[in-house]
Amino acid sequence: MWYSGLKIKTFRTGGVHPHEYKGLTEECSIINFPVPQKVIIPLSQHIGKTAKALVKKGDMVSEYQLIGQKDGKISANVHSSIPGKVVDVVMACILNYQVLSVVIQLEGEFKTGNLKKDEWEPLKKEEILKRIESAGIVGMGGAGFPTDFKLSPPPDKKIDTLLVNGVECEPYLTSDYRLMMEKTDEIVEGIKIVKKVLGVRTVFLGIELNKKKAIKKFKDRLTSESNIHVVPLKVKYPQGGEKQLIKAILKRQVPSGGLPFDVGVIVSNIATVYAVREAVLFQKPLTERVVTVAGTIVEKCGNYKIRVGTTVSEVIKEVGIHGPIGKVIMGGPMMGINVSTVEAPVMKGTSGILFFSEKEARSIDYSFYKPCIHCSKCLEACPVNLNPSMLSILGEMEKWEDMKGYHLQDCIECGCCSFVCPSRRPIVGWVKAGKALSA
Amino acid sequence: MKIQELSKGLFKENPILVLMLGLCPTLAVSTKAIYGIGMGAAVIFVLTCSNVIISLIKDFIPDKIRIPSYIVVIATFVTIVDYVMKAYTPELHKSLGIFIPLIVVNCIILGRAEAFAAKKNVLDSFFDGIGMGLGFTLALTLIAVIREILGAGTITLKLLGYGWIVEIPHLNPMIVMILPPGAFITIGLILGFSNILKKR
Amino acid sequence: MEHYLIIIVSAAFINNFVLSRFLGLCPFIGVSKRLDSALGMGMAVIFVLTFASVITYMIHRFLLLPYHLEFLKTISFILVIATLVQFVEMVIHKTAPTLYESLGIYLPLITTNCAVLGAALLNINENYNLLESALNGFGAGVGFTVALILMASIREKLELARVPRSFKGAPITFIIAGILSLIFLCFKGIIAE
Amino acid sequence: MYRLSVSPHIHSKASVSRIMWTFIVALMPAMAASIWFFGPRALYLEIISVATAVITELLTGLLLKKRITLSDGSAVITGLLVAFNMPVSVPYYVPIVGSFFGIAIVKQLFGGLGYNIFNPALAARVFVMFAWLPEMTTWNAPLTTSGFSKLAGFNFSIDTITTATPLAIAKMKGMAGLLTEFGSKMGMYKDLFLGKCPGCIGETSALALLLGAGLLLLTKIIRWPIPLSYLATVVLICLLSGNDPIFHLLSGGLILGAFFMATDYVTSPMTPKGMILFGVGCGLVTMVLRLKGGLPEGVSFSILFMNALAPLIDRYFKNPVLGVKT
Repeated sequence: MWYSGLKIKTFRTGGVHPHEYKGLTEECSIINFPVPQKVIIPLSQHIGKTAKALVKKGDMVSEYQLIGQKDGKISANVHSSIPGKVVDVVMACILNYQVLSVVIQLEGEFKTGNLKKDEWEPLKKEEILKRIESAGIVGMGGAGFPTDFKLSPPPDKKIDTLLVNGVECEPYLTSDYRLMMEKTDEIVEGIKIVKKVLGVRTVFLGIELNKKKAIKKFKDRLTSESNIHVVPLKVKYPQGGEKQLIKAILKRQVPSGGLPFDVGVIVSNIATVYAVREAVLFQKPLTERVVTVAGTIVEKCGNYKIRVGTTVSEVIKEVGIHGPIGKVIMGGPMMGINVSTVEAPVMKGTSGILFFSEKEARSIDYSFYKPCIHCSKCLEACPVNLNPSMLSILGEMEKWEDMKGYHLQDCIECGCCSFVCPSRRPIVGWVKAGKALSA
Repeated sequence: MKIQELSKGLFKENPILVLMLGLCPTLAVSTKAIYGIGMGAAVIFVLTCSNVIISLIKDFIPDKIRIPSYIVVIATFVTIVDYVMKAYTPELHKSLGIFIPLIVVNCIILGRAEAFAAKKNVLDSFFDGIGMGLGFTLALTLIAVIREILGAGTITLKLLGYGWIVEIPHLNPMIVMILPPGAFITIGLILGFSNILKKR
Repeated sequence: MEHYLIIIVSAAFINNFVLSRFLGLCPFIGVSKRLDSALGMGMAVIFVLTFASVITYMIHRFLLLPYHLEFLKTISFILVIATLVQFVEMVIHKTAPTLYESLGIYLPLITTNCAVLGAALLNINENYNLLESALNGFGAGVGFTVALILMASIREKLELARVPRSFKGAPITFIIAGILSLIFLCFKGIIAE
Repeated sequence: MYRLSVSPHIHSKASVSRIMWTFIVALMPAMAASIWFFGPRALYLEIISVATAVITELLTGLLLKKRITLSDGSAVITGLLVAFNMPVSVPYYVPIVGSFFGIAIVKQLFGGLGYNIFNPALAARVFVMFAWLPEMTTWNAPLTTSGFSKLAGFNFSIDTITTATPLAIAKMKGMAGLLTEFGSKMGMYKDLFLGKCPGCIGETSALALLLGAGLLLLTKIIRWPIPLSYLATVVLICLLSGNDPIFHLLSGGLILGAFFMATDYVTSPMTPKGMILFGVGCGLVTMVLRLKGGLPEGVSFSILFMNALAPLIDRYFKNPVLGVKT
């Protein structure tokens, strides 16, 4: 085969193969989503402290205007995605918890127009980091780690490798894939920028084999680049998890409680790399992203470039839904969070919005779980080699403290255990509760 | 008042079913109804006598050697029972084996001495001894009867040639019931069911 | 040699003290809730059982028998065991404080453990000599410990099970003991000859 | 408001009832073999046993106010396995008492499906074994004609000639005794493989059992470690002690035990290492009992014994969590 020269890699421990459902949106080119009438922009779309609000009710804002100021080292700037009037600054229910958010009503005109393009080669490392910081870039794979912080690891950690995460292992999602297909050159440029910041020699771009076109495209594009390698990966969930990806490509094991830089690696998502390029070249803040909108009941499935803050109700209006909605999931079906209201907004880390029908939603009902039959399927599926069975039993008995003895904190909440559980036990739910209650 | 001391041992504070004391002999000798009665009689004797003696001498014993003195008193009566049974009911004595001398460490006896006889007067202690002993005998015999019926298909109430052996017709006995597993499972179930009754 | 091995194996497994002789049930039920305390109790019992077997044998052989004082058997044995336990406690306390910390709380409980007196009496009944008595005592202790550890590990697992409320604790423990006893019953055939 | 639940929002097709009913399907060849070799009475025993198990599960479930979980089929499996572990001539009350003991005491009192410490079918078998030893060790020779032909006529009669199981013959008379019984070594292997020998109704036909085991392994309902280490240990001990490994593999309840009972999820360890240790332990105890024990058969005892050790094994043989230094 054409990729026969490349060694196909994967991680060894655990993992599952859910049905992909990527066919729904795989061939849908990125479309610009219409400008929403109203946006709800949470001031915390990242790990760390909530940004300080810079606007108050009644203020007029323009597009790209800073509305939330980074607060402390681990935090990120937040910008307005549309010009308009601040209707409110309130605690809003975002992904089922309360976050301070700025509500903006569309008003006035887009003045920004075409942004001026800089050359990045002459820029110093510090200047690049400053631009990333002020653009409020965070990890766009879901976790939302502030990128400027991630790209400046402590000096005692020697970084030798950059991994670019093009795995997109969650079913349904194709937003990264479309980005890779349509913005190949831009992504390569972004990789080079990040590479310069980190001062690393080697870069690996991991892509799963269900995206053969993307692998080929990057392989052809990178023939001239000697230090950036495409690594085809066997399809297996959760390969997009940082630790699994490092294990798959480099065979290095991130220690428990550690971060990738403990083994000399920085992992960055495709969408993040793309956003970094835009931030550095155009000084453009992160106010929009590509989102896969899919589901069997969605009329116009596709990949949309949506402004941060656009609510689910606007999305529903645009794509069209037939039949009653059972579940709305922000993110992928394995780790995504389902929301209870149409007021939930798209955020920097939202890679997909999935609409499940009433029937699909009812088919996974964790309220009717059965006792654990100790079949050990979850032990086989766990990519961290935990004992999810014990965690679930302790969780069921509400023995949160005892869960720590079973390495609760090492759980990445990938959901493989619940996915394979014949008793349909909500193991991830108990783990999340355990993490919250045993601390 | 006295009736209370007597009757509480039978049901409310039954040493086996409620207090869960004296389980070793209960399990070991409950293979025939008569063994239950014989063991019960021995325990009633030792318990009553030691209760009475201890309540009589309680004021003369220094606190430090309390427990050893109680043990000496109990062991004396146990030795008496041991030799008496050996002389008059040698068969029964042989069947009960080391569980006669082991009455010394039966928690019921020391337990009652410490918890009751050391605090109350002679008459109360006497009735307490009899009541507790009877309760022990009753529960033990109940378990023995169940095990014997299921495990041997008989009820043996025969000693020194007197009494009867009742045979249950048309029953293929389950030998396992008179073996150790039967003892454990029977008492487990009985304790469970007595818990259910208690909660009613 | 084989004879001595058979005594140990027999006391430990074939005629397991707890599961087929019904000796030492109180601590078996009481101390089998947690595995680490079961281990501590087991070690303490092995220790005391072996020593008590030796000492009671000597008392019986060199004191009671020559002076025809057999009727003092029960009373002297129980006093000796009580003293021994006290003594052992003191010695361990002085010489091995760490061991004392792990075994300490279990030692006083052993006096009323009928396995100890039971083993002493059985040694006399079986006409064992000194070495045989010691081995029988040791084997009995090992058997007690094995049963206790099995029970503790099972009960720890059962902590997380939905046992009916009335059967929690002692009742279900006895039923487990019954099934364990069924298993030990099938070892009976091995050294039957 | 939309439905709220924790992630993941999709699920594999696995379910408890799917596993259990596949397991029952895997037991069907052995059930057919039992009727073929021992006649309609075998079927009758199986029906009685399953019915008792199901009714007991229902009644105890109601008494204990549990969610009734009959549809998951685990009671049917227990009932079938209890019947499989009995000679064809046992009185009808034996499977009734056995199934009742297995379901009511060994399963439901411990909390029901998923909480039992011991395999209910095995505990039931050992219990009735010690309850009615003579009845449980009386063996009838298999029918000379197919048992299916008798099925139509509701002919429950059994061959009245009692005989000894191959393992008992081997124990009493050695290989010479076996050769006079079966004629030749190949003939013996063939009869044992097909199941044409006296024994418990469900355990004799290695062929039928292996068909079912194949299904379970293919559908990944059972895993290799336990059966493989179990059988390998038996073979190894046979070789070391100068016994015929093929004979020991095919006789007694070894195949039934190794594939269908030792692999019981709830009562076996959960990690691969633990499973291998469990299998080795089963093999060791089985062979000790077969070669040294008072009874000729040791499979049920050995698995039950290892059931008791499983919590201990689980405690000390955990999977190494990635990234955690030990």
